[in-house]
Amino acid sequence: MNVVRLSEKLVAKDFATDQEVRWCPGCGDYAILKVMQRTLAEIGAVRENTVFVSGIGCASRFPYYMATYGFHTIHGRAPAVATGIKLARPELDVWVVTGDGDGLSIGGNHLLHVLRRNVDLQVLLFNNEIYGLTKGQYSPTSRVGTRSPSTPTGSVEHPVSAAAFALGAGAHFVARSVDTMQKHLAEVLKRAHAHRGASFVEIFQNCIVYNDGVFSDFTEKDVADDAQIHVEHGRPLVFGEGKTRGLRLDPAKLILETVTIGADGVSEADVVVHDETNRTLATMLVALEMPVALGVLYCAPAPSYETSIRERIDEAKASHPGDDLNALLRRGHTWTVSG
Amino acid sequence: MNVVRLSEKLVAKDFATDQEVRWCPGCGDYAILKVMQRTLAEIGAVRENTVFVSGIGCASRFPYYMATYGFHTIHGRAPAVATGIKLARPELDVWVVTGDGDGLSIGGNHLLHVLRRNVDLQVLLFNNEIYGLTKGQYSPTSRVGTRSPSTPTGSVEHPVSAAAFALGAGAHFVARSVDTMQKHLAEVLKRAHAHRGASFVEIFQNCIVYNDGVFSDFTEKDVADDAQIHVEHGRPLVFGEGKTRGLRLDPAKLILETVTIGADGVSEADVVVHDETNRTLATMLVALEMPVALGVLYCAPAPSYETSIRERIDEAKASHPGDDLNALLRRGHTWTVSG
Amino acid sequence: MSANATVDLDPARPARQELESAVVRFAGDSGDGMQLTGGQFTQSSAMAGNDLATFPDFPAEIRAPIGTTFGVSAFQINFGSRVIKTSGDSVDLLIAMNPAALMVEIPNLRAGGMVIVDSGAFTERNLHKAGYRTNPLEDGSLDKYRTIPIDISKLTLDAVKEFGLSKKEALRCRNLWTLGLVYWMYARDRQTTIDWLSQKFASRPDLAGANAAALNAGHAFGETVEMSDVSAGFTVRPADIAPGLYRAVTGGEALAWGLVVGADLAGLTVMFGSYPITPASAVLHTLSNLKHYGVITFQAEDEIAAACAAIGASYAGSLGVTSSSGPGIALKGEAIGLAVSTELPLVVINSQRAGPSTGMPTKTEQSDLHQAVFGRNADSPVAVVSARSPSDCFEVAIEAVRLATKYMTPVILLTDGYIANAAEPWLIPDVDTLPPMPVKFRTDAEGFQPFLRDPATLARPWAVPGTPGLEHRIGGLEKDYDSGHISYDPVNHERMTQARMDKIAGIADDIPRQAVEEGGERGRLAVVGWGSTYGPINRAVNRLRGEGLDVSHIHIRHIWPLPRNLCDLLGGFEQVLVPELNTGQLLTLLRSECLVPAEGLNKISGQPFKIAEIETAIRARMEA
Amino acid sequence: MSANATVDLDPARPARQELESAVVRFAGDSGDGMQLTGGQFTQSSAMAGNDLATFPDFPAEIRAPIGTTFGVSAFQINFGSRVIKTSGDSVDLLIAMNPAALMVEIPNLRAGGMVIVDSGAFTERNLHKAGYRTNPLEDGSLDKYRTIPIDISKLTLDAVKEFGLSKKEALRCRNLWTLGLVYWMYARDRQTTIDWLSQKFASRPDLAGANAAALNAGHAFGETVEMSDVSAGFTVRPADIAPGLYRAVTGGEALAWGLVVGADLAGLTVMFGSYPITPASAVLHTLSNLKHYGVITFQAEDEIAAACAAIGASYAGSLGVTSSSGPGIALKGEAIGLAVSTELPLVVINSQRAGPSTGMPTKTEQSDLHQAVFGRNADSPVAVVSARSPSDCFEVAIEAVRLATKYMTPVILLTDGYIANAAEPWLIPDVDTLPPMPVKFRTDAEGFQPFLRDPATLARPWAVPGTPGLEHRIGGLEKDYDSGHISYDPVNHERMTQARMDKIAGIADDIPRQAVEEGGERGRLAVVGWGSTYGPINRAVNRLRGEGLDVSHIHIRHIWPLPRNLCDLLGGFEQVLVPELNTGQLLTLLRSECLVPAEGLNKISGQPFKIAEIETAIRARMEA
Ligand SMILES: Cc1ncc(C[n+]2csc(CCOP(=O)(O)OP(=O)(O)O)c2C)c(N)n1
Ligand SMILES: Cc1ncc(C[n+]2csc(CCOP(=O)(O)OP(=O)(O)O)c2C)c(N)n1
Ligand code: SF4
Ligand code: SF4
Ligand SMILES: [Mg+2]
Ligand SMILES: [Mg+2]
Repeated sequence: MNVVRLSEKLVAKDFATDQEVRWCPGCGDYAILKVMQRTLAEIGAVRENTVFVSGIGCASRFPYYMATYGFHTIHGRAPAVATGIKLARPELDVWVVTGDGDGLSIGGNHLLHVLRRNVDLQVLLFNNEIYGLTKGQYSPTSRVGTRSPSTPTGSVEHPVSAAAFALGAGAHFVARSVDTMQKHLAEVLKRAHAHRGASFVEIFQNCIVYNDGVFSDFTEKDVADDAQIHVEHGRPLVFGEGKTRGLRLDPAKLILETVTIGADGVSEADVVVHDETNRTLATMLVALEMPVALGVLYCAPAPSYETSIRERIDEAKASHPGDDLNALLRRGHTWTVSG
Repeated sequence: MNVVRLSEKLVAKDFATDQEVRWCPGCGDYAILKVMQRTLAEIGAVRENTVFVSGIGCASRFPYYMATYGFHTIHGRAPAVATGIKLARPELDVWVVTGDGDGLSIGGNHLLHVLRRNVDLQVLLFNNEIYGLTKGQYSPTSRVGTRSPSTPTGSVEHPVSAAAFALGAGAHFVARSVDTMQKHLAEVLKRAHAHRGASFVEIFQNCIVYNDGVFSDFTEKDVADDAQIHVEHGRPLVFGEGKTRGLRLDPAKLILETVTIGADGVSEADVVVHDETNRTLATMLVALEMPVALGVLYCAPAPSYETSIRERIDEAKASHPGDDLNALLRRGHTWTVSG
Repeated sequence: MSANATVDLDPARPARQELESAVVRFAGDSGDGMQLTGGQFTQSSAMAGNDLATFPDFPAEIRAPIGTTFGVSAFQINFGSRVIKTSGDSVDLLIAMNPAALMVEIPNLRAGGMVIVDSGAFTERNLHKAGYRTNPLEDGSLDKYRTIPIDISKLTLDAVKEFGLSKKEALRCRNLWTLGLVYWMYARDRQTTIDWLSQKFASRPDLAGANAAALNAGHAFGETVEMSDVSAGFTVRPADIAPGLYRAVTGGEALAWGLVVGADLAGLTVMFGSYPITPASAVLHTLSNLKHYGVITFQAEDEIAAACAAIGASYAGSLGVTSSSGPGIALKGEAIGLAVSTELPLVVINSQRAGPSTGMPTKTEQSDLHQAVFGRNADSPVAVVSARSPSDCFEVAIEAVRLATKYMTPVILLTDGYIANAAEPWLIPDVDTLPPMPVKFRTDAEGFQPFLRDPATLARPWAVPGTPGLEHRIGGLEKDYDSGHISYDPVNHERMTQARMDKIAGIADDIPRQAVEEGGERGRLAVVGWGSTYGPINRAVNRLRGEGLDVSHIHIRHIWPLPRNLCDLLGGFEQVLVPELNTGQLLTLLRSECLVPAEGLNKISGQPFKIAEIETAIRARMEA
Repeated sequence: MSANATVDLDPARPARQELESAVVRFAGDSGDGMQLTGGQFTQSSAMAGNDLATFPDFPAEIRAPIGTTFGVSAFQINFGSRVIKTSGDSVDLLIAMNPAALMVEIPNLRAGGMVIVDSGAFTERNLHKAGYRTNPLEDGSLDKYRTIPIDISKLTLDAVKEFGLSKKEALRCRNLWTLGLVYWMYARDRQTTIDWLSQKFASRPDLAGANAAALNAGHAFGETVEMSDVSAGFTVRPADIAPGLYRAVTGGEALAWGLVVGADLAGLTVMFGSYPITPASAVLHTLSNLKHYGVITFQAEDEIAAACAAIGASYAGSLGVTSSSGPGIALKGEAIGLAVSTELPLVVINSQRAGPSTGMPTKTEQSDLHQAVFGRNADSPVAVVSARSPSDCFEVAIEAVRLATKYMTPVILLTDGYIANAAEPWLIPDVDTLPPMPVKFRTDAEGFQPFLRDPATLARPWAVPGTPGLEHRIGGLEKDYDSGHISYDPVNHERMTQARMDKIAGIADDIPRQAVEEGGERGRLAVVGWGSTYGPINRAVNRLRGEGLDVSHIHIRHIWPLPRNLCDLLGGFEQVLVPELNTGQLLTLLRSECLVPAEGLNKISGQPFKIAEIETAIRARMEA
């Protein structure tokens, strides 16, 4: 624990613990940790009111390195534990850290329900498309053909898209970023934090040991410009060097097609303007294989679960003034036996 | 069991067992059972090769009434048991029957993965928006405000849409029908059966005891025409009396809007033609609140899981001709100790 | 009296016959309102000052087709002027509203017992549905009972005619007619029921009136149309019970209230995470109505999430409670292990039902004791307590809260389907006189380490998020004894494992010594029970002691750890008999802990013990 | 010899010293290739005809930062000319490739033992990372050991210079240099390793060459630069072991192969449903490579799905197998109950690890016995078997298949992290000589009822979908004994519960009588073990019997039901001592089943027993 309390504004390192970080050297998790510590400082987070909850996996070691409250729970169940925390203490700021195995394999159901219920949490899914901690088996997000100790001749399963799943589950906030994109990731985390309700953030994270370079086709510097589109609400969906490429709706096929502005009579007006409140648009962005859509793909706030529950409780209290426990036991039919 | 075997073509009642059906009188499950028995006869199903697998719930009693093989498993796990059956015996025709609680509450994760993996099963989710068997608690599909023994002042949770969830999970076949629409349901079941891979069918089913009439706003005879749209691949999305109403794409809002053909300059050409292979269209259809889209909303076949697995096994066998078990134990480094 | 007995109009009315106790069972179709009827009769018996115990017996199906045997719903009440501890071995008076009810329930009627049937419901069709080939009212098959066929259907229709109801609605008043008759038989007051009717049917005065009319008509029938078998009816005097304010309470209610009161005594609010399952849902339903006490109920997506949310809530400083039945508890095992490892308070309620697997959800059993004590991976000790009766659930719930919060541990509370649904009169305690047991959250950062233990209880401090300066991380990996950091150190693991064991074992010093319920502290035979077998064991021992047999009854509330003196106590008996509704689970504990050659008396039929079954077993051992 | 011992060039080379056995432990950074090195040394020892046992000791982290204590990876081998049953209590020769390895491993070295360190790795920075304040090679702290510092780094760089590798790559050959030296010390042949290198680095001949050169250089160093402590090195003669074809096998492999062979003997194919978890994944990985034997491996979304898929596969006529470790087995409890209720064959493998909860995943423990025997809701008996050593896993897996298919029941097979990863030489059986145990599926519709039992085994028929005329429905609700239909009948439930119990209890007649491993059938003390404690118990008893103590070793394979004669056997001893790597779980069974005052010897440190620990405990009891 951290007995030293600072009166001045906290800085990134105030959110670091004295525990030695035990990820593999070069693991993408380090970069995410750094951004998180800085982001908390920047948003003025209060250490004692901040809780990190995780399941099991390399990613789920995250809480040990944050000088806040932390709960490293069991595999797949962090959303459920976090829901309990939030119901008990809505004023706490709760972050859930999970992996593609933790969150989408064993924990898929809890993820579904926490998103559907819209519990006010930030759920960060570190997607490295592999089970890191158990030494490299393929995961539900692994691409077809992934060779791993449990699929020596290559996996055959269709992977799940984390963001498509979240949208299908009824999530009200869906965003994506990349471990190494420090600025972008920080912005996404801030938006997730600002959103009241369940915020789902998929972070593409490189597992240097078991799945090195699996995202390099869109994360490597030399391809990033053309392989990524950074969406922003109200701005046209453009990308590429000089932002000369864009996404246009093909109304017949109902897909977003890539066009070059200025070529073939395409003008900027043809390019779709990002509307983060539009679920269909988000669905199409998520379905894009190239470029990969990053940023806040969807954000359509709705009442959060714990708020609604608290309202019910307050209403009930208001409508039963002065009820004490003796009244509870005496409600309904009673009779007296005289001595 | 059924010792009598018929040499002629089986009829609906050949698929009925001698067990007394124990749903509440008037329950929608009876209607579905009737359609299923008839449909199996019509598609020429072979009793011994047909297996019904279910979880727990009123709906999950289904297998007891089908004169085929049947497995009434545990709550939420039918998809997993069915996956094992299919892996062991791909030639069996396996139907999974589940409820909104069984399939989307406790069993949501298995549903996700069975759909994603595309195991060749027909998954029928009887959605009555309530927990029937446990006497009427609200379920994950219950609308906000549902009063039930566990939500006496009304539920606050956002319901999940079964079909949207299935699409988000990566299902390759998603359809919808209604318990009382005997013909429509039969057609949908036949399509589901014909599809190789996981076929997901949501059947709106009336629970007369705990949630009576919850679907009547679109299932009652007098409103059905205007409140339902029956989609058919390659046909325009029209509905209403005389099919004078239709769905048009609003390319700005990316939604399907209801228009009246002939009014306001709308012609049939403006109406979207259903393309069941288009996932975005399916997503938009599922999102429609009124009219409710019924029929095969999405069907885009892909290799089924057990087929791919079997292929891998066959390949492995072909590439290791003549390997016997003694060879297995002797593979790698061995040495001889002489006496 | 023969099966053809009919009404006898002899005007020479003898005095009411006095009974020490009586067992009445109301049985009819699910739709016949038998549970309500039984409930009303219970209230009137309570008002009459009787001691009593009840047991509702629902069908497994939600709503079976009318007239079928599997749709029969029954309600049994045992009431008397003496202490009543069970709902009764066999029935003195059976009410059978239709042939199916007669078919299913007649085996429960004692030979010579009385059965009132609605002869109007004994139609061809109904007889056939119930599986009768011939009419039992006519074929002599009821000869060994005193059968009173009355055309209740017709008499009810006559009685409610003036209210202009449909025939279907009118026939729905049959239960009130019958209740009226039974009220007359036991000289009960009708007023409470009439008041209840006018409240229940406030918006349908015609129904209120019709039902009251039916009630009165049934009563009048008894009064005027004297039945030879009933003579002038019976009286059951008030029992000698402690004075005070009483209510009827089911186990489900008492448990829910005990949790709320226990939490309040601890200064906490309840966060109850659950997933519906028979017969545990009653607790969820009761608590869902207690939002005005700050109770949060969370109907989770499954049992695992329910347990995990409760753990999260405890971590955040609420009283986390989770509840289920056997199959659901099986799913919670891994999560309970997390609470063991992180040493967080957690109350886990198991309303046991017949298994294995889905089993017989509506039937009772005591077969989850092994699961409670042993059913987790690794050495993960928890405290286990059990409730013996509906009202006992209240006390046991408070005890569970006390142990969970004082020792920072999961506590498993075992109850069962019988207790959950059965009702008994309860002397309502004054909550203000219950001893407070306030929780002290850690707030002092000085010297704080999350797993440094209290030297007395071995409990770790409860440091709740939101407390400045105590930020720390916990989890399911092994922790260093001193710093609480992750540790793979072998010696430390041994020390922590031992500390977790010792903490639970130490609870034995903080619970009452095992007392003997009935009989001496040494002797020829100790009958050792736990949970819902309390009533039949106690009655059996009591009766046989009355006959002079040297037998004692010991009933265990704290299953784990066992009371310190238990093994010594058992050592003082020549024989130990352990009746259980399972194949011998407490037996395993007693034999392995005390090395006593205890023997089991096991019943695994989904039904509570009958007093006679236990008597027989005791006699057999006393004669041997 | 002092810590400052250095190489002694005295040319008067004495003869090699003969040893009966030796324990060598290779320790270094995770990236230093210690597991490979140990594996090669194991092979060469096996080739030299020694009996042996090994134990790899991985760090918990995937890849910890270089030079840290928590990143140390070790491999221990015990080899000898006598029978070897454990990987050795304490180490005779320790290889420490860096300061962290020395720091972590030195406690394992016996006083007077030898430690070879790469002095080139003892830089300021590395010393600091390992937590040394002063250099242990210089501060005298190693005085009680025979320390041999060699600048292996430099000598390796020299040896591989000609291959033009980067410095990083060149330094990666340090382990081979070291192996060469150790080969020289124990007079081992290098050829197999050289062959292996050229195969492994087929695509990088430079690496193959460099490694071989390092190996040879290390060997030459031993040969030429004579070390005073080693004199002329050691020899360990071949052990007197049964002739035949041998291989080294780990528990994980042997288990996987046993399943495939067992299924084959039963005429079935394996459908293995699992979800990765340490230390159980080895079985999944091994089986995933056996597709050409028709093995299907299904990596499910979680443990519940894995178990359920295995149940589905068994239902459909495959051998359903599921595998996990404690926390995962906890999740499977409800599904196992379904297999109990539907009476389907199912093999459940538990590779136990230290708990509770996540615990210490990479450390071994035997603490899931309670969970295996008792850890389900209701009375749901299953068979439980356990493996005592890596190669024993093969036989036990076949036994599990036999019981599961013959009795239509889940069988839980307990192994542990130690056995899963440890290797031992194995006399490879001839599969063709193993007794077949073919399954007969039911095909005859005449008289078929799905739960009508075989009178001898009480097993129900296995009627597989696809079989005409046998269409039927099964499930987790209680079934009628005769018809198999759903039944809520009380008497039937009691009968079915009893039948399920009797079926499992009856297995006791179909397993070998409990034998005594060492010592007499009666006597002063029986040491009763199960699972991986076999080696140390056996060695301890063996040694003390050598000293004339009246002690016997009994080792239990069949945990449930226990062998018929076990209680009688234990009754013949004055004292019973039960060593377990838990707080006393077999102990519960023995005490409750046999009412013997057995005592536990418990170690819960995540480490196997040392022989000496058991010896001490035995002596204490013999002296008392
Ligand atoms: C109940 C249970 N099952 C399995 C495991 C083993 N396990 C730990 S982490 C993990 C998967 C990790 O993958 P992911 O969530 O993608 O995290 P990463 O390590 O890749 O960050 C598994 C299978 C466990 N700890 N508990
Ligand atoms: C592990 C477990 N948890 C809970 C239950 C209790 N349970 C049985 S069915 C059911 C929900 C049924 O709802 P649904 O799936 O919608 O089916 P319906 O009865 O409405 O057809 C529940 C909670 C159970 N049998 N097993
Ligand atoms: S295994 Fe992969 S994800 Fe895990 S710490 Fe190492 S690099 Fe990171
Ligand atoms: S409770 Fe509802 S769903 Fe269940 S059988 Fe009755 S009507 Fe049907
Ligand atoms: Mg991962
Ligand atoms: Mg439902």
